[in-house]
Amino acid sequence: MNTLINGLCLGGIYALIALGYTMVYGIAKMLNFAHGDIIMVGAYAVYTTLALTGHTVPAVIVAVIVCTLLGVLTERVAYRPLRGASPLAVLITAIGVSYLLQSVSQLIFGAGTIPVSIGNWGTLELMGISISISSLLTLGLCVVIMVGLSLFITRTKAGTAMLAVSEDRAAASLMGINVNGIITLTFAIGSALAACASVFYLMQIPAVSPTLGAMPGIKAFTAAVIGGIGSIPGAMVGGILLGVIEKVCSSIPVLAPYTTAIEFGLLILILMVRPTGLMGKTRREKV
Amino acid sequence: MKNFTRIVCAVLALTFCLLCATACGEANYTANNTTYVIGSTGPLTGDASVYGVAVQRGAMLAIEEINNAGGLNGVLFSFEMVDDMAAADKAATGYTSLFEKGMQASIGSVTSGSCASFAAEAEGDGVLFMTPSASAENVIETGENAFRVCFGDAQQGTLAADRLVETYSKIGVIYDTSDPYSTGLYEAFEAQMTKLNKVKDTDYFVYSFTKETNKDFSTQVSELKAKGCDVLFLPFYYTEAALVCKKAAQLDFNVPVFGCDGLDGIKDQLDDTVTAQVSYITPFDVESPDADIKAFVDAFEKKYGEAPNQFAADGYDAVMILYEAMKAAGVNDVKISAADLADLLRPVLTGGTFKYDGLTGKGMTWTVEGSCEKDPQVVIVDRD
Amino acid sequence: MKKFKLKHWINYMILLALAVPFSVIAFTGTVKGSTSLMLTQIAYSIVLAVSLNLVVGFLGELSLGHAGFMCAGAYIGCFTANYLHTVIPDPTVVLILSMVVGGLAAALFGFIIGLPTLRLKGDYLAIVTLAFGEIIRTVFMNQEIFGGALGLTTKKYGKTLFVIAFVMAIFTVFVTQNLMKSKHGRAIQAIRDNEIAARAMGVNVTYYKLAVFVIAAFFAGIAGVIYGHNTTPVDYGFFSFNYSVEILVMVVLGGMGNITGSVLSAILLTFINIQLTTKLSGDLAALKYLIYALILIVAVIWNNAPALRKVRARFGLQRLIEIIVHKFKGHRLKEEGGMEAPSTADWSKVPTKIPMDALLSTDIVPEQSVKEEGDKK
Amino acid sequence: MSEYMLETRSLGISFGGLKAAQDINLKIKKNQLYGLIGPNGAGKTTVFNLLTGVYRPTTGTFLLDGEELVGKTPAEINKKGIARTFQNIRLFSNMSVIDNVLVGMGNSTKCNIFQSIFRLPKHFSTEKQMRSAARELLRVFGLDDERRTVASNLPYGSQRRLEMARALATNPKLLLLDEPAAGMNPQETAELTDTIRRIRDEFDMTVLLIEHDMSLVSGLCDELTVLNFGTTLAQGNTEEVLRHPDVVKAYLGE
Repeated sequence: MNTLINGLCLGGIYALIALGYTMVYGIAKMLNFAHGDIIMVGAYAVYTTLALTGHTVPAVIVAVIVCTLLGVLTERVAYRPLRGASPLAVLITAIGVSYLLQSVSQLIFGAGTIPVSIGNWGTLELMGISISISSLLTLGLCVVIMVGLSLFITRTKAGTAMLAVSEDRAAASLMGINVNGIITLTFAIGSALAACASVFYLMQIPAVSPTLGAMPGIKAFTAAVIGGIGSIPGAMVGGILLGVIEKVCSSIPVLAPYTTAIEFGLLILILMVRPTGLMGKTRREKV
Repeated sequence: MKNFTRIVCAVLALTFCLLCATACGEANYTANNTTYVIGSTGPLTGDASVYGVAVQRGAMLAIEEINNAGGLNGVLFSFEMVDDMAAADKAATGYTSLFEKGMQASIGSVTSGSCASFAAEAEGDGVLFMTPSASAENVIETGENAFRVCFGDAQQGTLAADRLVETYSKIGVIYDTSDPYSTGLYEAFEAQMTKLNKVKDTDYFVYSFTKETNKDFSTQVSELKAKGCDVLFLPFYYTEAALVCKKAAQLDFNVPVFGCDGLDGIKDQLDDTVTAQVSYITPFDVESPDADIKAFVDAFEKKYGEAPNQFAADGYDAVMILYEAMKAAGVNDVKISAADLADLLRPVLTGGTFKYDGLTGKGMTWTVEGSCEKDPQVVIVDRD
Repeated sequence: MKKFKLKHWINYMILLALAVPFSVIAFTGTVKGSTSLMLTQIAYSIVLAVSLNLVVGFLGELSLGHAGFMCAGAYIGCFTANYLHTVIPDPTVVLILSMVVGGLAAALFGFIIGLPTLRLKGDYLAIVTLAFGEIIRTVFMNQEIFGGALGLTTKKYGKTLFVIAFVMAIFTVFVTQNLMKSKHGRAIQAIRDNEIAARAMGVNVTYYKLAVFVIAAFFAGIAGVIYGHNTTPVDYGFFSFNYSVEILVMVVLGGMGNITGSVLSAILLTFINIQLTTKLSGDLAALKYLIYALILIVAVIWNNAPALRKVRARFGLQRLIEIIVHKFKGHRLKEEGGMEAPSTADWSKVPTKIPMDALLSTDIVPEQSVKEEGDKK
Repeated sequence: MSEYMLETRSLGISFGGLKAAQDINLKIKKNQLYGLIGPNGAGKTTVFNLLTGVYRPTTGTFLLDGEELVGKTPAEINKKGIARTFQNIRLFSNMSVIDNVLVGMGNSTKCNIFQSIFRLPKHFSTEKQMRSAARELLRVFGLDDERRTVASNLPYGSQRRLEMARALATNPKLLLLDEPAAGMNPQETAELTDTIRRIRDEFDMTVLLIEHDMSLVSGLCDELTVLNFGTTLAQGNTEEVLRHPDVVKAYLGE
């Protein structure tokens, strides 16, 4: 039961990150490999603001602003020139951006792990199991953000424009939708989600280092692919599934050393059965 | 096209000659030495950099002290350290560059994995090294010139088991299956627990993680809490251990935490949310009343502005041991080759008469295998 | 007698230029330990880069798990070598046998990983290769017989290892180059350029995709065995995703589908890497990854950005080489346009349609082309 | 030897509920130039995709020279003797013109991967043979001078011709041309008509083509099939079909 809650909590974080991957993929048709590193930058922003002000709220705000700007900036500088080029070229550039962010952070903050003191609100005893409040908070806020995002996409004008762009970019631009603007907006929202994820991440794991984003990034990427990249409910399901599996594996001593292998094995298995993930749409190339 | 081909050939030929010129090096790299050169590799970047930097600082302090006292028969010492990021292949590259810079004796590598690689290289050239902190058993097994200052993993793991069963009845253990240091400690611990007739899953409970899952310890901690453990044994490095402590505090699981020398440095990583008692095995006590240690701590704080940890003391000791051994062997040639120096030092170190009283233990002697025999000066450091 | 063609021989010339003088030194006198280490690293980097280029540059599938194949080769090959040392006294024979075993073991993994490539493409395939790479090294790390967390202790070959490593590098170039300049190579490149058309032209896509993965993995495995004889212990941490990216950087810098480029960039990057490792210390080491990152971003944008097509045609490396060659040939330079030669690093899908066609097409509207139109706006 | 080079028997496919093509019955004799026409979305390219194995038919079957080919992969069908061009040109755009043709020739020669890698004599003999055949073919299409140009740098008309040359390189019995005149001006179209005739005569080929340009179709084809909404509207002699009231209605509206 504890394991399940821990898994849900981690899964919630993965799902938030995976949402960023999946939105960008759905709309810009590219894998933003550097998404995990935006979380890392967010975490450093939280750390720096906390060190300067000592309060959590400005830290969160600064993190969201920094990440959003960074997301938009990378899109402008690195990805927009490649719009229309081979998707693999874009993927390789994204890997480059990921390395760039990591090495720049290392040059600024050093390679070491820096502890961050953020929120410990104790535990809640419930039916014999103790759950930390921050886990509950993480889980609750993740759900709220996801619901909010779904509403945004289905109920607002910008949201429907996003859907239109992801359906058919050419048609959308003919309908007078500013495609580049929508893509920038997507990057902004994805990066803001990453900033939220970085705050939740720090609540669970209170330390920052330049490689902080790499593993959660790859895991969330895996989650997004498992759920079917481009699908928002898919990202949520994938993230939570992966989080629970990771925690179940590490609670079983025999499987613990193979945790990563099992998660990736699951990914391969799902892709073999359903090449576009659990909830992905199949796209056929027209001949 | 012919012309073009010719030009390309000419350019290639030119590169030939240039490369040849740089590659021709005679084996005697120490011929130009004006000081005795001691070399080392260690992680100066990355997660283990605290240890590398500490060893570097301790060693530098020792060199300074030796040189201030006039060196060896008037010849000064110098110290070179290359960053290996705790990776085996970089340690090998680092070793060769040091060797070619005229390194005569070495304090090896800081971490176990790279020191194994370092040792394999050093063995080929007959370089003697005295590693301050590479505690894995295979490090000193490579050859007759490999020595170390610290206790081996086996010694520490066994000691931890003995200590813990004295006071606690249900021990929770977490270890890193992908790290040689951590698995070495755990295996020794497990062996000793078996010897003490303790049963896994009733007297002690074990969970593990890997390099890829070394951030979120919620499962391990909550499982151990559910099992009702009264102590946590964390045989790994302090960055991860700090995360375990914080997670335990978050889950209101404030049992004492016990670890080995890898926990040295944890103080800076903890904040006031952690109320549990944290203690670890270390042969070096900053607050010891011992005069030598006091002098070292003062000098270190003066120079670097912070208190030394065990690795700094190990690094200091390692250099000092080499110095004392060279003095005892009567070394008197600044251009002595590394292999010749090793042949002089080895009999001294293993001869039985050479004893060294250091910061990390009194009356150190070395076995032929290279492990250090010293009074088990074990200190349990409680966090303030 | 056929005309001597520089571009057929240039790769061998580069490799021999590097290997021969040092081999002479190594066998007659003493070669510096650092030189020998560096040459070995250069040689296996070449093997890795050229074999990855086979997958990425020629087949056009992004593989992020090349270090995983290397890992399989290193563990299995060196494990075999450790056993063989007790039976066969000659280390060279042991090395060669273990390279064969390691290569074949890696090729087997290549076959297994090649299977999903038949169903997956692009981004999905990239993530699967990444996942496979991670799985391989995790599984090997957890095996007690391979030394567990301590890594597999191996016997170092000695300072002349680089000679054999270079022989393998030459062999890799030989195989890759000959394969690509044959009907099989054309089929592989056809799959990259247009898989549907390739199928329609009777190309057995399944067979070639598997063949490419198997061959590339085989060489990565050999590189792994060389690595294992150069560095002990074989540590699973080395074969991480980061190393796969390092190899990818070599391929991207050298140019996709350009063997000479891969060879040269492998030499250059390995050299720089070693210099940086021994010269830079502390957090400046991050500069290395900063440089890698900039290479990746700049090289890819330069070669692929649709907006830069004209600039490329005018100032690109290919154009530069043409100018030089033409100068020597004494020919007048052809005017502008249509100057991008077949094996360029240009990898983009050059739109083959004029807009008219999209407007006139009458059946199902070709989705892709319309999108490309949209993108340009 | 069958009476018909290509025979389809109530061939059809549906995607979900949509019947993209149904009950298609083509009977094409050897050496015939046969046209397949119809308004947008009539299912013409779908028929090509069925015949080349891109889609698997849900109903019916088709025979090439009396041999049933349903269920085979595109590569296998190509080896059996059906080659095609594409409506939206699909050249191997980064490869040279001659390499494009050589890819097409690959499957008719026998030289395995090891013979190529280790440059055994077999490799050289097949390469030589393939190259001379490819040059021959390029000459027919007037592309020999441009054989080293990268395919994507060819002018549009040449790209269309290269697609045909590449398809012919696979040594087919039946050639499927998908809108060969799309995007061409009247003069180019006239040349194309000529080329297609020459293909039929010089290569002893049967040709099935999709086309919109009525002048091309009426000048070239002996027989036509008109599709509308996936079903056959009319079939038979070109002149009769073009005068068929349903066809006129489908094209010009009421």
